[in-house]
Amino acid sequence: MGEELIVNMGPQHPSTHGVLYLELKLDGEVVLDCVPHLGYLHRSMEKIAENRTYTQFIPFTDRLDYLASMNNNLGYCLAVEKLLNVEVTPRAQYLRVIIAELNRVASHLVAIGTFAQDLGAYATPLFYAFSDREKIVELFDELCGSRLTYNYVRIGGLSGDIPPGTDKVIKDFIKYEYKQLVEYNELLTHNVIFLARSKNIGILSKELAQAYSVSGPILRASGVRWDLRKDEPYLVYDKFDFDVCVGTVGDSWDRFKVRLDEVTQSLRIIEQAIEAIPEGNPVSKVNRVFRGTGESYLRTENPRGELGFYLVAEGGFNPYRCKIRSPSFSNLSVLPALIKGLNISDAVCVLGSLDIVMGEIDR
Amino acid sequence: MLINDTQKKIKDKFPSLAVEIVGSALVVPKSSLLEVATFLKNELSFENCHSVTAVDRKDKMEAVYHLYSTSNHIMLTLKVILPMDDLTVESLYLLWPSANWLERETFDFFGIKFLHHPDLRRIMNPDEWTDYPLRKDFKRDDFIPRPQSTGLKG
Amino acid sequence: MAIFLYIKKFFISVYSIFLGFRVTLKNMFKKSVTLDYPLVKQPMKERFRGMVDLIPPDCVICYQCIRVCPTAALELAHVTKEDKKKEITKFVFNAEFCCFCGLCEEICPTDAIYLNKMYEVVYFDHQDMLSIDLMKADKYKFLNEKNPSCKI
Amino acid sequence: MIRMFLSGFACLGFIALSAMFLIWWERKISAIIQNRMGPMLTGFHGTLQPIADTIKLLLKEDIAPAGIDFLSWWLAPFFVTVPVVTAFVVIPFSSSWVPYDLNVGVLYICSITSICVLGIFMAGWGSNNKYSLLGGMRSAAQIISYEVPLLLSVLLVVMESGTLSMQGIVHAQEHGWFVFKPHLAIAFVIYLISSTAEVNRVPFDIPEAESELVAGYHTEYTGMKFAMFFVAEYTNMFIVSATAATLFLGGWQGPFLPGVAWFLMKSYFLVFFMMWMRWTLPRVRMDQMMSFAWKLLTPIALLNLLISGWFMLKV
Repeated sequence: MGEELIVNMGPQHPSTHGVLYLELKLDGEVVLDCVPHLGYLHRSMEKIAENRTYTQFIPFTDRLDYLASMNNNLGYCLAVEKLLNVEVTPRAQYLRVIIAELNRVASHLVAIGTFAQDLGAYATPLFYAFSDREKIVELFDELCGSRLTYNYVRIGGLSGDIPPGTDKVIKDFIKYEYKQLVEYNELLTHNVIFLARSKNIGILSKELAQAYSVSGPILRASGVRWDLRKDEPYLVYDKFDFDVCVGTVGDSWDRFKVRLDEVTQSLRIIEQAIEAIPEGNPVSKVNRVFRGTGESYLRTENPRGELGFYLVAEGGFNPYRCKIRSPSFSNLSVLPALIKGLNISDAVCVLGSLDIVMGEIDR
Repeated sequence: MLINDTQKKIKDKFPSLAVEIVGSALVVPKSSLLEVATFLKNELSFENCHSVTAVDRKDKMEAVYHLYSTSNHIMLTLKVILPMDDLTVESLYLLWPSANWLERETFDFFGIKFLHHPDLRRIMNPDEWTDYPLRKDFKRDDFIPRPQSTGLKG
Repeated sequence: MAIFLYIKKFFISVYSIFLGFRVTLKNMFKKSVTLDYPLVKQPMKERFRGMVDLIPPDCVICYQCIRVCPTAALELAHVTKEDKKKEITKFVFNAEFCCFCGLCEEICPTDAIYLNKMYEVVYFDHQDMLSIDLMKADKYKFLNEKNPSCKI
Repeated sequence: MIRMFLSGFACLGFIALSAMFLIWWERKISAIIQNRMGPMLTGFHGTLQPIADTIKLLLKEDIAPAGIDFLSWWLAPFFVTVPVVTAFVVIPFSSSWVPYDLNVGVLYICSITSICVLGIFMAGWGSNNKYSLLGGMRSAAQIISYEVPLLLSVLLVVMESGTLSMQGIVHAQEHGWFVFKPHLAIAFVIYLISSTAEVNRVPFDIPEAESELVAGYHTEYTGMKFAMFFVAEYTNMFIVSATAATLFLGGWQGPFLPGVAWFLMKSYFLVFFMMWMRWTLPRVRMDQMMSFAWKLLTPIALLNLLISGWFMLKV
């Protein structure tokens, strides 16, 4: 009826989670078309990888999905280990599971907080989530000396053993977090405004999710029972008892709920892992030299989905080619299909529920 | 192994095709990529196109597809070898919508033209740029592969 | 019947909002989790990775740190004297390139190079960050004076 | 004449102080709800922070974006601020402290505060910014639809007290605040909800909707013009709370303490409630908010009016 309005949402916009630029075509407030423009955070990580040794690239993987650096480190190191057949001690494997799950909790907490923020719950859930995440970040600070870019996992192990007393800190945190989760449920999950805003908004059907190769909590929210930790266990995930959380409809609320449930499951995994850590030496020295030939593609279950590293080696100290298959990239590609015909407020809600990290999309 | 089964199935379906295994990947001739991919998707239930990328081997270009079958738990690496003077390959967008952005990305960085792609623009780099940065022969005056500090001897 | 369901839904909605208010009310009486930052500072952790620092006498000039640095933030040069003893002529740290990954600290065979606990790194002049002479003892004096709490 | 000037100055001083206090208070409340500390550095627990903010805003460059509709862009902050300030004319601070007790006080306050929407829409239109335009449009739709339940609930008070004068309404509550009567309690809740929407506060803050429209209608304003919007918002908050306190909570009436103290306590408690609401609830969507106004609040208010009117006639 009316004139079409083209709104440039981003690259600087409070709820585009970084530097995403969406070109929205609006009719009044209804989104008719959406064209995402990427590349504002592009650093050409893949080219960097070709010019660094295997070990030197680990700090760069921190900067991909900066909310889940441990998982990126882990994914990359596992891919290199698969490529070059490097052995890892059992203790290192257990510790890797613990840190990966802790970081998953931290990352999901940020996702929950920012999603609530996108729905207009001014900062309060965000701050609660961040103060919980802070405890994990402090713990990681203790482990590896950094709060965001951890650079903790090494090819063949970890950069250092956990300091004594860490297991008690983790146990305390788990107890605390279970209590906090009740609070999130009271504040958000069943709040009538929250439900009205996120229920049945941006429904991602099973078929669409698979066609767009969406992964992680978003895929599971669409009702696909698929979790790499369960279906193709890497590390020692097959030794733990946990559930794969799935949604029913695939709307924004389901995606939120799946994340919230996954926090519980991650805490369960950590609880089990911390009881079963074997003795041994998890440390892998930096001055080990790696070289080899071949190629490997390895996927790990990141908080945001399946992170894949495709490494090609041709005998040098550097990878010949390193392709990073980032989960958020595929997850974002479904956005235009999801928000067509929705209100601009709902578009923000859907974008928030996809939980993208631009560092990973632009690489 | 699993990849051999897949090869055998493809062989049975298309007896005239030269489908070979190189390393852990299945190499398909460029001309028949679309048929093979359709077969893989519809009959061998590879529902997921995980990543599309390319590897620059200096004398040739490899387009690499990672396909995944959720029901059979098989990861298949499909490769198409392209000569450097003819970097065109059929787009798989209609089979897997996820290939849309992934192919755009590959085009952006390697310059492989995907035929019949609905929207083949650069995705990360500026539209007006003409270089393809992930090629091995990429050269620019202001591009330093690795910043060199003086005194570096190794 | 529908009207009863509607009324029930209405009361559930009101209750859910009340629950939210209860959570925020509870949190009003909790202790603050943040610190009064510039006045109160948190001690840094044992393994914290701050600015790159060097103990010059311990350095054996093996060039390992230079080689492992992913961003080439370190610069080292030396001369060999007549008695085959090496002497550093230049050991410069570029804080702008550094990504604080701590690989140099890990690889150093004598623990000569390490990352200190300094985190409030502010320079008035950009040029000062580009070449910090690691051989000088008072290279971070300026920062220390500014932030007495993060003394090493 | 002199009395008018004096009361005018007193009101202006009060507005400035109150807005500053509210800005500080909002920060502090958000901080304690979120387990933070809030402003701590300027003055005791950051009490001087609003003054520092004001100085900062005064010193800022006044940027006029290209392609604006200059007149409406320039006038908009005044159209938002002036009605809010003039609304103070009929606010009874105590039995004698009222700038001018109009005999149509309630009508006056309801009509004058709804001029604000004009300013907001002018700001949205004049800014030559699509976000501002969307914010302005949303605001117009919102405020006009929430006016209806608001007025219907106020009407009940007028019916109960039989006067339109603010002082008269306070005097009518000598034997018990209106909020304790069941039909007026419903009216009070409706008034609170719709006045929250009137002043664009969460959960009805869709005209500014930070996460959607950046800052809505005041995206393009800087410096003192922005500060005027800010002051208007907080003063408006005080106005609706003061009106609610007068209409439903017995105004300045209360034992022991002087009237002003009671009045301010009641008003600021309502302001606190609004702030608490802001830091707890998510934002509703445009269409949900409209349907809430037209399909729930207005029918309830109408029914309430109808039934209690019937009772009043009968008794």
